[in-house]
Order: sequence, then C-alpha cells, then structure tokens
Amino acid sequence: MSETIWLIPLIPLLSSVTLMLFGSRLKVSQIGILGVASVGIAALLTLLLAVEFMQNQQVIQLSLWTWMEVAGFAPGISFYFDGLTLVMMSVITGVGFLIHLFSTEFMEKDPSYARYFAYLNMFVAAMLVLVMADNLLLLYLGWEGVGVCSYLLVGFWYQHNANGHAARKAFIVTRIGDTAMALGLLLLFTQLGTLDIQTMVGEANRTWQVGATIPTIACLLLVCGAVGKSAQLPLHTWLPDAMAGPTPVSALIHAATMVTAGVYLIARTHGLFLLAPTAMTAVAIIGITTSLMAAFTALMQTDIKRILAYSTISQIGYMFLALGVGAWSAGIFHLMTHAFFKALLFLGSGAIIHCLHHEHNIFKMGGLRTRMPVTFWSFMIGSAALAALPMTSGFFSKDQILLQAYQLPDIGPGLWMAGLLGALLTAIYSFRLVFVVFFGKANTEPDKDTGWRMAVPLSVLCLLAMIGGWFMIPVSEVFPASDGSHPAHWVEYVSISVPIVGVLIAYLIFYSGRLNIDGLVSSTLGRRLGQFWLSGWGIDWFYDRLFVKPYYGLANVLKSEPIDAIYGLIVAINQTFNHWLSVAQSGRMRWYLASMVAGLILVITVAANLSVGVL
Amino acid sequence: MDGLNIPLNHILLVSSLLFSIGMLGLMIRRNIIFILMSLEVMLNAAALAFVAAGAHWGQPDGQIVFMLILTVAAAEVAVGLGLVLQVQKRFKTLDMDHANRMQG
Amino acid sequence: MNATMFSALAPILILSLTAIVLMIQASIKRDESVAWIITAVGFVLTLWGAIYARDYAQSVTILLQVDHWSLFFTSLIMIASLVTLVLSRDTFSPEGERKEEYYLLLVLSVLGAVVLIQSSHMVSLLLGMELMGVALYAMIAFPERGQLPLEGAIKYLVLSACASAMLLYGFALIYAATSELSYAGIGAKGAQAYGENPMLIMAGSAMVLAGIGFKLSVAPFHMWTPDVYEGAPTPVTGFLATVSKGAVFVALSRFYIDGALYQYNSLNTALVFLAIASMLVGNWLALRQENIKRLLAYSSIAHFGYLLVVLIALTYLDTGLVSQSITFYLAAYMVTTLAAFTVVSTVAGEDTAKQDISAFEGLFWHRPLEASALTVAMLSLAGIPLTAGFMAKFFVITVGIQSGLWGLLAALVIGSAVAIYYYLRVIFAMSKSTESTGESASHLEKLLALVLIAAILVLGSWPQPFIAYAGLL
Amino acid sequence: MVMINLIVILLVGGLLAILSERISDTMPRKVAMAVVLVDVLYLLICLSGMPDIIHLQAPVANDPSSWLMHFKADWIPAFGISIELALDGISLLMVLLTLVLGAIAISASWTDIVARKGFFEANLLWSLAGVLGVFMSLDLMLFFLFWEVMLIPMYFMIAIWGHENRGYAAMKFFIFTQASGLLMLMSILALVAVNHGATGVWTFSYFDLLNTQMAEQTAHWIMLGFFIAFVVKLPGFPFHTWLPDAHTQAPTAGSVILAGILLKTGAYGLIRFAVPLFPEAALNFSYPAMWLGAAGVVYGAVLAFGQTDFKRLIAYSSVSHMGFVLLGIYAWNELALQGAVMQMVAHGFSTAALFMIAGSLQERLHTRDMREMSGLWQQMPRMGAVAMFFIVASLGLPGLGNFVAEFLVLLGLFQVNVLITVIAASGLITGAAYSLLLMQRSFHGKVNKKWADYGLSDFGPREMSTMAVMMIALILLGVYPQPVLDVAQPVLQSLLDLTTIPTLAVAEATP
Repeated sequence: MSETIWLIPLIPLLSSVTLMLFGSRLKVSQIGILGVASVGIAALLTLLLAVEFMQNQQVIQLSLWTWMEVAGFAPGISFYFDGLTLVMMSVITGVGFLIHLFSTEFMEKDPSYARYFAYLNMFVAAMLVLVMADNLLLLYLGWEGVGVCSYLLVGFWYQHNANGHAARKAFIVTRIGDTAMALGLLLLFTQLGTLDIQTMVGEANRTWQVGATIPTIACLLLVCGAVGKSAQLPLHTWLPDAMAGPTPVSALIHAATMVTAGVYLIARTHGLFLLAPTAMTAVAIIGITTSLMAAFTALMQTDIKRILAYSTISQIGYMFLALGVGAWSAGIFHLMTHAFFKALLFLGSGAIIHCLHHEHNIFKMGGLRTRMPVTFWSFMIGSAALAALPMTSGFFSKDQILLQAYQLPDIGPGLWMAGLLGALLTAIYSFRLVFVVFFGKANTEPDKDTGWRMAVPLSVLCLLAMIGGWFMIPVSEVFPASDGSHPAHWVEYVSISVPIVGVLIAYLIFYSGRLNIDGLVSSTLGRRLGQFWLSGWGIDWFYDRLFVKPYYGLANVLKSEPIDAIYGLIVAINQTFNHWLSVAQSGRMRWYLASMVAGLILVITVAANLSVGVL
Repeated sequence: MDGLNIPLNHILLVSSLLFSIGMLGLMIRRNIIFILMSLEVMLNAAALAFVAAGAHWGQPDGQIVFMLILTVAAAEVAVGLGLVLQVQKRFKTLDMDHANRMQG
Repeated sequence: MNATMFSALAPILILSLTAIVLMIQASIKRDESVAWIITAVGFVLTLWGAIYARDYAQSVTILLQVDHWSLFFTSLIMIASLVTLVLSRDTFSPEGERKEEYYLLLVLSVLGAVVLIQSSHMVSLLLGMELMGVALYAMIAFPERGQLPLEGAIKYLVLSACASAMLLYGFALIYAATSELSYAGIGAKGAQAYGENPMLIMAGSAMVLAGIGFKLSVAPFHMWTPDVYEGAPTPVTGFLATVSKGAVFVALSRFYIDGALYQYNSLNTALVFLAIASMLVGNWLALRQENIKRLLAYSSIAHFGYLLVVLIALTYLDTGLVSQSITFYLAAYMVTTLAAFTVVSTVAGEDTAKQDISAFEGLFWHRPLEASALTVAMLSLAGIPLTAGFMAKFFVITVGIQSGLWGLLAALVIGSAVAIYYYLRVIFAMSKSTESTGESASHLEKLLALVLIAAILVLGSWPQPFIAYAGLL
Repeated sequence: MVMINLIVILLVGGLLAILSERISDTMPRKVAMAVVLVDVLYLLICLSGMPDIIHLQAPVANDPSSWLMHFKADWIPAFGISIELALDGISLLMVLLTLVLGAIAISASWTDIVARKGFFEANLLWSLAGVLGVFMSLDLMLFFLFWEVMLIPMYFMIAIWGHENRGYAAMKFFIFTQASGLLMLMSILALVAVNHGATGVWTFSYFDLLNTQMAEQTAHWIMLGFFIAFVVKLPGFPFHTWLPDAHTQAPTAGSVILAGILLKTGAYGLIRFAVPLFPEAALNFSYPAMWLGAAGVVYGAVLAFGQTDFKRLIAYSSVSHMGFVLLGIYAWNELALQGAVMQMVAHGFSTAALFMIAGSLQERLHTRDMREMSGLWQQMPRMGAVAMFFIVASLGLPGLGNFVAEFLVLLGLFQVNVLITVIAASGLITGAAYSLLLMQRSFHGKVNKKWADYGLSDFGPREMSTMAVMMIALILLGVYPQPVLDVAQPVLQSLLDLTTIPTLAVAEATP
C-alpha cells in the first residue's frame, strides 16, 4: 500500500484529464460516474491507508523522481505521509467524495457538466499533492494548483462578468500571499540549503536558536502565504466574492479543504514556528482579530452563502488562534470538524438555492422546515456544530482551542475572552440563519425537495458533524505534546455556556421576537455600525481606493509608452535637421555659391590655424 | 639686371584681391554672362599668382601653367556660352535665379 | 621618353585614338550605332590596355605616374564607362539624331578621368579634371528638350569652374610656397616651406581641398549634387557619380599621400570637419527625399564623408591599409552605385515622375530582377553584411578604430543609422503590391543588372581574393 | 560540416519553396515543413551518431576541441576572419528550439498566409537559417553577419505580410536592431583591434579573443556595445519599444519566430559573448543590468495590463518575461543561469502558442481588439481551453516550464540581491493580473452577439496537434526539466569557471 500512495492523487488527475479531452463525447451519466468514482477510489485507498497506519504508526516517505537538480537545489516529486497527512487526505477524499456525489444532482442541468467535474477532480488531485508533498516546492505546486482550480471553478459560469471578476480577485489576492510565501521559500533554501520539510526543520533547529531574526522573517513570509490562502486578515476579501461559484464548489474548496491549506502549512512547518515565537503570536492575533471581524460581518449579511463565507473566515480564524497558541492538534482537529459541518451547511444551502431556483437572500426564504426536512435537519445539526453546542463535533474542537488559549501566559486570557465573544457571535448569526430560513412564514415555494444524490451526502455529513468530535486524530506523533494541565473549572463552564446564551439571544430576536432590537438597529449609531459590518468593515472599499484604482490608473498612464516618446524625440530631431537642410537646397545657384565660399573660408580658417605645428 | 622687382607677397595680395572680386561677382550677379565674366576674373587671378610665383622662383613653370589656364578658361567659356544660348532659348531669360526648377 | 613609356600610356593612347576614330567616322558618315560600337570597342581595348600596361608600370615624365594602383582604377573606370555606354544606348532614343557627339564626349570625359587618376603633377591634374569636366557639362546638357538638364548643366559648369578656380589658386599659393608643382616635390619641400611661410601653404592646400571637395560633393560644397544628379540624363548621372567622383578621389588621395599633406595637423582638422559634415548632412538630406536620383545624390555625399575618414587616418597609419581601404571602398561604391543607376535608368529613365520612389511600388512583383538589383544595391549602400558596402564600411571602421578617430566613428554610426531609414523606404516601396505596368528592360540591361548583383554579393561575401589583390597594388 | 549543412538545407529549402509555388498553391508550405523536419532529423541522426551525446562532456569554454562539434575554415584570412562554427549544450538547445518552433511557425502560416506563399515560406526558412547561424557561429564576424542577415527576411515578413501598420513596424524593428548592430560591430572591431595591438595577429575567433587583456575603461566601453546590441534584441527595458509594434504587426508565423526565437538570440549573445569576453567589466556592470531586468519585468507587466490589443498584450508580457532572463544572466550563478536558459526555452513555447492563438483569432474575427471579443469560449471551447493552458503557463503555474525557469532565476537572484528579487517577484502578481485579464476579455465574459452568427470554427486537428506539441513540451519542462538542465549545466559551469563568480564580488558590493 505504501508504495502505491502516489495512485491517490493520480487517479483523480487522470479522470480530470480524460474529462477535459473527451468530455464533449461522453454521456452525462458517464461523466458523473467517472468524476465521482475517481474520487471514490481515492477515498477508498485513503481508507485502506488509514487502516494500515492505525496498525503500524509508520511514516511513509516515497520519492518518485527528482524534479530538478541545480547546484544543490534538488527538490523531488516525493511524498511524505504521517498522521497529519492522513487527516488531511481523509478530509479531502472523504468530504470530496460526498460533495462530488452531491454535485452530480446539483449540476445535472448544466451544459458544461464535464468541464465542471474535470476542474473538481483536478482540484482534488492538486489538494492531495499539497498535503502529501514532502518538500515545500512540491507543496507550492499543489498550493498554486488548487489556486488555479479555485479560479476556474469560481469563474465557472464565465458568461457573467461578475463571476469572472470574483475569480480573478480570488486568484490575485491569494497570489499576493503566494508570492510572499515563494520569497519565504527562497530565504529558507538560501539559509538552510534544502526545501525538504523534515530535513529543513532539523537543519533549522541546529542552526538557529529560538527567537532569531531569520526564522522569524521566514515564518512571517510563510504566514503571508497561509493568510492569503486561508482568507485571513488582511487578505480575506476574496472569499466572500468567491461564493459566485457553484455551491458545491464553495463547500469543497472554500469551506472544507483549500481555505484550510494555510492552517495545514503552518501546522506542517510548526518546527520552524517554534523557533519564532513572534511569528506565532502574530498568527494568534491575526486569527482572533479575523474571527471577530468576520463574525460581526456575518451578523449583518443577508445572502445565505456570504453568511457562511464569513463564518468560514471566522472559524479559520479560530484555527489560526489555535496554531498561534501552540494548540497544534486542536487546530487540526477543528479543521477537520469544521470541514464536516461547514461542508454540511454549504451543501444544505446549496440544496435550498437549488430548490428555490437560485434565491440567495435569506429574508426571501422562510418556513422551509416542513417543506425541506432533510435540509432543515442538516442545517440544525450543522449550525449546532458551528455554534459549538455541547456534544457536537464543533464543541470539542473549539473548546480545546479556547482552553489552550487561556493557558497561554499573559495574553492568554485576553485571547480567551475574545474567543468567547467570537463564539457568542457565532451562535447568534448561525441560529439567526436557521430561524430566518426555516421558521416563520414561507416567502418562496420550493419547486422540489432534494433527490437522493443530495440527501445521502447531507445525511452522512450530519452524522459526521454529530460524532466527528469523538474521533481521535492520529497526530500525537506529529506535534509536541501539550502539557495536560487543565485550567480552573469555571473557565470550562463559561466556555460551554456562552454558545447556549448566543442561541438563546438568536431565538429571542429572530424567532419569538420577544427581544426587539429594531430601535437599536434604527438608531444612527446602529445603522452606521450595521452598514460598516455589512460592507465587511469597508476593507474592500479601502483596497479598491488604495491598490486597484491606482494600478489601473498607472496602467492607463503608461499605456501610451512614455519610453517610446524618447525615440519619437530622436526622430523629430532628425526630421528638423532634414527640414532645415532641405530648405537650404533652394535651387538658387548664387545661394549654392555662397555656401561654397563660406565653406572655403571655414576650411582656410581651420587649416591656417597656425598654432598647430608640423607633426 | 635689376628691373623693378616687386615682392611676391604684394602680387599675391593683388591676385587674391582679384580672386575675391571675382568670387563676389559670382555671388551678387544674377546675369549668367556676368557670372561667366567673374569666373574669368577668378581664373586670371590664379594665373597671375602663378606667373608671379614663377618669376619669384625664376622658373618657367609659372608661365606655362598660365597658358594652360588660358586654354582651360577658353574651353570653359566656350561651353558656357553654348549653354547660355540654350538658356536664352529655353528659359527666355539669362537671370540665373529663375533657373531653380529643382530644389529640396 | 622611350618605348616602354608608350606601353605604359596604353590606356590613354587607346582612348585618344578612339576619340579620333569617332571624329573621323562622324565626318564620313553619321551613324549612331557604328559610333556606339566604336566606343565600345575602344573601351574594351582600353580595359585590355590597362591590364597590358601593368608590366610597364613607371612614372612617365614628371606628369603621369602609371603604377598598378592607378591602372587598377583605370580598369575600374573603364568598366563603369562600359556600363554607362550600355545604359546610354536607348536613353537618348527620343533625341534620335546627332548622338555620335555624345559618345565622343563620353570618350573624352573618360580620357580626362584616366589622366586624372594617373596624374602626379598639378598640371596633369588640372588637364585631366578640366577635360573630364568640360565634356561632362556637354553630356549633362545633351538632351535637347526640357529645362532640367540645361539647368543642371549650367549650375554644374559655373560652380565647378568656380571650384577649379579655387583649386588653381590653391596650387598657385602652394607653388609660391614650395616652388614645386609635382606632388612628390611638394611632399619633399612641404615641411620646410611650412616652417618658412605656413600661411601660404596652408591656405593653398585648404583651397585645393575646397576645389576637390566640390567635385566629390563634400559638405559644405555639396549643394550642386542633387540638382545635377536630377537634371542630368540618368546614365550621365551614373557616370558622374562613379567615374568622375572616383577619379577625383583617387587624384585627391594621391595628392594627399605623395604631397604628404597628412602631416599638417590643422589641415587634418579641416578634413575632419568636412567628413563629419558630409556624413550628417548627406544622410539628413536624404531622409525624406522622394526623388530617387536626388536620394542617391545625398547618399553619395554621405559616402564620401565616410571615405574621408580613411584619408584622415593617414596621419596615424601607414599607407598600406589605407590605400587598400580606399581601393576596396571605391570599388564597392562604384559597383553598387552603378547597379542602382542601372535599375533607375531602366525603370525610371528620364521621366521625372517615374523617378519618384512611389513609382517603384510593386516592382518586386512585376520586375523581380530589377527590384532585387535595387534591393541589393540599397542594402549595400546601407552597409548590410554579405554586400560589398558592408566590407567597405568594415574597412573604414577598422581604419578609424586603429587610429582612434572616435568622433568620426560616432558620426559614422549616427549617419548610418539614419541612412537605414531611407534606404529601406525604397525597398519597402518596391515590396508593396500594385498592379503590373507591363514594361520590361532589354536583355543587355537585364544581364548587366545580374552581373552587378553578382559583383556586389561576391565582393561582400567572399572578399578575400580582392583584398589580397588590393593589398598588392 | 554538419552545422554548415543544417544552414544550407534551410537556405536551399527556401529556394525550393519559391519554385514549388509553380507546382501548386499549397505546395510551398508543405515543402517548407518537409525541409524543417529534414533538418531536425538530420541533426538528431548526427547527434545520435556521437559517442558522448548522452552525457555531454563538460566543454572547456576556451578549448573548441572539447565542444560537441567544431568546424573551422578560412574565410577572410587577411583579417583572420574564418567560418568557425561550434556546438555546445546551450547552442544545441537553442538550435533544437529554433527548428521545432520553426516547424510550428510554418504550421501557423498554413492558412494565415494567402498571397505569395512561396516567398513567405522562403523568408521564414531563411530567417531560421540566420538564427541557426547566430546560435552556432563562434567567429565574431560570422556571428555579426548572421545577426544582421537574419533580420532581412524577418523585415520582409513584417513589411509584406504584416497587418495594417506594417510599414512603420517593420521600419522600427529594422532600425532598432541595425543601429544597435552597428554598435556591436564597433565593439567587435575595437576588441579585435585591441587584441591585434596586443598580439599582432588579426583574429575574430571567439576562442582567441577570450580573456583578451585590456584596460578597464576600454573593456567597459566595448562591453557596453555588445550589451546594448543584445539588450535591444532581448528586448530589455528601455530598448523594448520596437517589440510591441513588430510583434503586433507581424503575421502570426512572424510573431512566433520573433517571440519564440529571435528574442533568444539576444539572451544567447549575453551568455555567450557579452559576459565571458569581458568578465570584470560585465560583472561590474551587473547591477545596472539587473535593475534594467527588474524594471523590464515590472514595466512590461504593467503595460501588458493596460493593453486592449490581444497581440500587443502578449508582446508586453514577453518584455516582462525576458526581464527574468536578463536578471538570471547577470545574477551569474548556476541557479540563475539555468533559470535563464530554462526561461528562454519555456517562454519560447508559451509565447509562440499565445501568438498562434492570437493569430487564429484574428484570422476568424479580423480584429485583435479585446473589447470586440468576449465570451468566445461559447463558440470555441477548444481554443479557449488551450488559451487557458498557455495563460496559466505564462503566469508561472508550477508544473509547467515557465515556473521552473522563474523560480530558478529568483532563487539564484536571491543569493545576489534580495531587494531586486522582491521587485522581480512582484512580477508574479502583476503577471497573474494581466494574464487573467486577457482570458477574461477574450474567452470569458458575456457572449458577444456580434460573433453569434459568425460561424466561428473551433481549432481543427492541425491547430490542435501543433498546440499539443507545445503543451506536452511545457508540461515535460515543468515536471521533469532535468534533461534540459543537464545539457546546459556543463556549459554554464565552464562559463562560470571562466569568469569570477559574481556572488562573491556582489557580496562585497552589497552593504
């Protein structure tokens, strides 16, 4: 099994290529089967791998060939497989499989069905390469690969310029982070002479002591990459727009897998980060700020998918917080559970949108509880997990994060409280969503309920979202064990109770209406604040003024090629000379004579310049 | 025998004066006939210089070149006058400033 | 004056004989084609004579210096004259009658050129130049109708007479300073005379430069060039551009070398001015010229500017490389110019409208041979590799670098860069697509064009034999 | 002799192409294609016949006997000019690239050229011959000759078969390259003169002129002459302005050759001549050069972003990409140099393909204005997909050749100067911006009614197969570039040995 590990990314890739080349000739059913089966097989293989790994906690290193070898720079096309990889792979293939299955129904009517699955399969392949890579350059390959697939899928419905714009934004904003990350790679190689993660970390620990400058810089550069991919401040702006893509795509790429790549990167290179406490603190602070910012924004959104997008940003913020405080396994754990319940929520919303003929505004929905029971329950469970209500998967992971954050010296409690606030808000907006969409009176009639290919994935994910918290992720070998000390009990109680309070508030406001906030909202401050939050804290607007418009301006200014003007000048000069001289050619003989005489005089004066002696 | 011997420089001065006069004539006169005459003057200035120089060095070469110059001048003028007739025929004028069909 | 001298003088004698025969023939029976044949035979014989005379190379009296160098140029000139002859054949067909004189004039002019080339003495220089010039006036003015030829002729006459006057006066001054009329003598006594009375000799040689510079149409004595080129019948223009200018330049370089004029710094400076002026002025004037004959006139100004660089380099180098460069450059320039004028005269003829560059549009597709000939000629003038013009420029630059004349080289680079533009304009015009005009040249002219292309390309791509040969001269 | 034959085959082939037009209208392109393929085959056969081709033994840069092939015959002994051709790893790569792209260009001209097919194919073949000469000749005069002569057929291709503004473009192209060529001629002759002064012999042979001793100032000026000539061709900022016009106006095949091959001659010249001939001078000059490179990267990207003309945008992207080459060369360490070579190859393919797409678009729509075209994917999905592939290639997607090249360049550059690296790396972002904009404006976006009933035909088998060649090439270069690197490695190593390693010199220079 360990030798055939390379099959796992290869199979989806092959199917993707096949779909690209022959997609136009295949029947819809064939396309669906090919697309789903490829990922299914990958999932099965992963399962086998997992079983094997559970028996012998054995790390697999498999090198296919040397990618390139130049002056000691020799990254390989080679894979590294350990518990962390396993977790990621299971999420990617497992959730990926469910989402593919879901898509077969969701996208059925789409004319370019084949293209969709081609892209989706390729994404899975790239994502697998990303998590399986044993060196940063190969990881970067996967990293960029998923970026391109995300671009393609966000802009899948290319006829609408808005989608194209969203796709480009997604790619370019992340590219900014990627470039910083690339620089980080350059720095790391120049300093350590390798990009192979394990040896690199070992080398780093030999050469650098904790808190040195270079590792800090390197880690910060890597963080830039992570921030870009995982849509954290300040590079988060692309994710909400990325919702322009088909909903399953949002579920797979922009909730479950790709956006968590940043988390994976940091976790994978935690050996370096341990050398750079500053960088870790930065990660924690970025995480918590992002999660609060996003949570507030989510409160005000009316587009169901945007709400989920912001909540994703916010949840990844929690993961960053975890990484920042050194709660590695907790972070990864939350990554997994989040993959479950967020995928669930997205698919649910996808089902709603599908059945409500592409209605996105939650206030145009309502009362769907009875009409779409499957969706309703999945949403209930998903929201519960998201809000981290006790016994749901989200509860376990988020609880761990908060507790470990609390234990951090000095800033710990601060982070903890901020985290609690975030949790509260999470509970509020997620149940706001539930109450508004599924209770109250119906505004739009669904034309149908979900078919089995939608229902099954939803149900499975429901299950995972419920019990996911009981899983034991096999990363103990990967990360340094955190000291088992537990904070005071009241801390736990508070952490547990906060979400419940949030749900209650949501209930009072959005269901029973017992608690009336219209006054609050309509007050000038309230409106201002509301607007501010709705616009995502005006960050988009700010960037537009600060970067986008100036760049367009610059391009327009330079469009006329100022450099060419210089050469134009040279030409002009020559033409003037030509003009004057041509005028001199008047055709008048006496004028010619005059010039001759002038020439004669000149020559004589120069020649008879007696100061110069014989040589 | 000491006839009047004028220093070479003086004669050269005179000849250069002649030369310049001829050149000036070339530049200011518009009538082709006068232009040809000014040419004669210039050539003769040169001839004079040659004679003087020859005398100064006591060589016959000066005079020989002088005769050559006379013939040359004659040839030039002969052709020149031939052309003048044509000019008169085709341009209906001897004013050289009107002969500027070609320019630029 | 022994027999071998006569053998040495073979070219001159044969030419004179040809002239006499022509006159007799004309007096017996006027027949244009017979005259043409006689001239042709005469030229061919002269060509043979030039080769024959190589074995008797010597200085004939003090006046003429018959050596391999001059004989080589003699033969070069004869070739050019033959080309002119071929082109002249049907150029004057409208004139029809009284064409024999033209051939007579041609022969006389060539005779003058040969004398000029072989001259080693002011007198022979004067005679040669005047003989050539006077005959040329008549040739330029030969067409009986139209004002342009006449205008060109009269301008050329007056201006060049003025130039000769300058030349003569310059000689007079030099004579006055050195008591010498032969180049060698001047060379021998020059330095000492300079010591006694620098003013005289400098002014003298300056005037000589001016006089000769006019014939070479070096700026600022260049203004006559375009008008005369345009006005003269195209074959005559070709003759003027190649034979006349070539002969004069040879004479100049002989005078410069034997007369050891290069030893005078200030004179050199003057020459530098002239050279730079010619390179820039010539190219700038040609930049937007529409009439191809005028364009060629301007380009010739620039080319003699380049050539002057070689003369200037004399101050720093030994004559070997310099004379070699002169030989190569003149040969290349003559061949190229002849090719250009061949095409111009076959395509455009005497019709001023047809001499417009726009009239050459589409030539590639209607008359490929002529078009390629003109293209090659233009590329050669522009100095693109594989053409004779490039090797010529190669020589000039090498010489220039060897003697560190950076200023001149800079001017050369600028000039050549500008030049590319107008040479390309011609090529571009020809490559446009237009409907055919259905004319075509005579076989003789086609053959001529072919030969000339071959010559340019061979000189450019396989110059070794010629360089070696030129080295021996 | 082999090398001579390679060139002669092409030259003769050109004549055949012209003559074959007499037979039938479609004959020339077939003949041309056949000729190029024969050339490739001939080369491969000769190579396979050679013992050490598998592991090219490291050539000592200044010892011709150690090269793969070496041919020398007198040409103009009077000046020590000889017909000296030699082949080493880099030349080999470039020659192969030239021939392959030549075939691709012919395929591009298949339906694009309607008038005077014979003469067109002839010009194409002749320019290929010239380029081969440039890549193989080791006698400076011969090199200069090919350098200049290869432009003439190119000039005709633009001037005769170009688009609306061809006259201007052709003229600009020719004057820029010729004027800079004159500077190079000056430098060559100056170098030879210096050598002649020192040793008393006339020689233009690269091997004799290597490590000619000369004063620092002299070396500097002579080097500048070479540098400018090569950078104009590269094209490097600020000498690039001829390129957008030439590329835009040239017929598709012409653009392919220009972008794919001709630009590479400049880079090749820098690697082969400009630096090795004057190590100190060149390396003291490395900073200005690298800044020019970085400027080119950024400037090209920004201008590409501003364009509305499809081909013009690609042209500017070339400026940006070749900036990386300049950076790679003047960083002058193995990583960067390998990157530069890699970029030469990869960029050759990606840009050629994009120009072909542009060409086929113009052939179908009769416009290059991207404001006119939108949503073309609808009608031409295959072309769209292909375009997408090459666009992601040109924005440097890992797994494709361009990424390997750019990453190696950056990696090498980073060890020399961090700041310049950062600036150059920003090219990755701006590159993404304009590339995706290109895709958006042409193939994505709202379907333009104008083309709805225009009967646009998608890529046919010929076009697809041509594209497939380039795609496969790029993928191979992307995932397994080792063969290329191995071929180039010994040469670069020997060049590095020949010169002092700048990283040290620079390390001192950098505060």
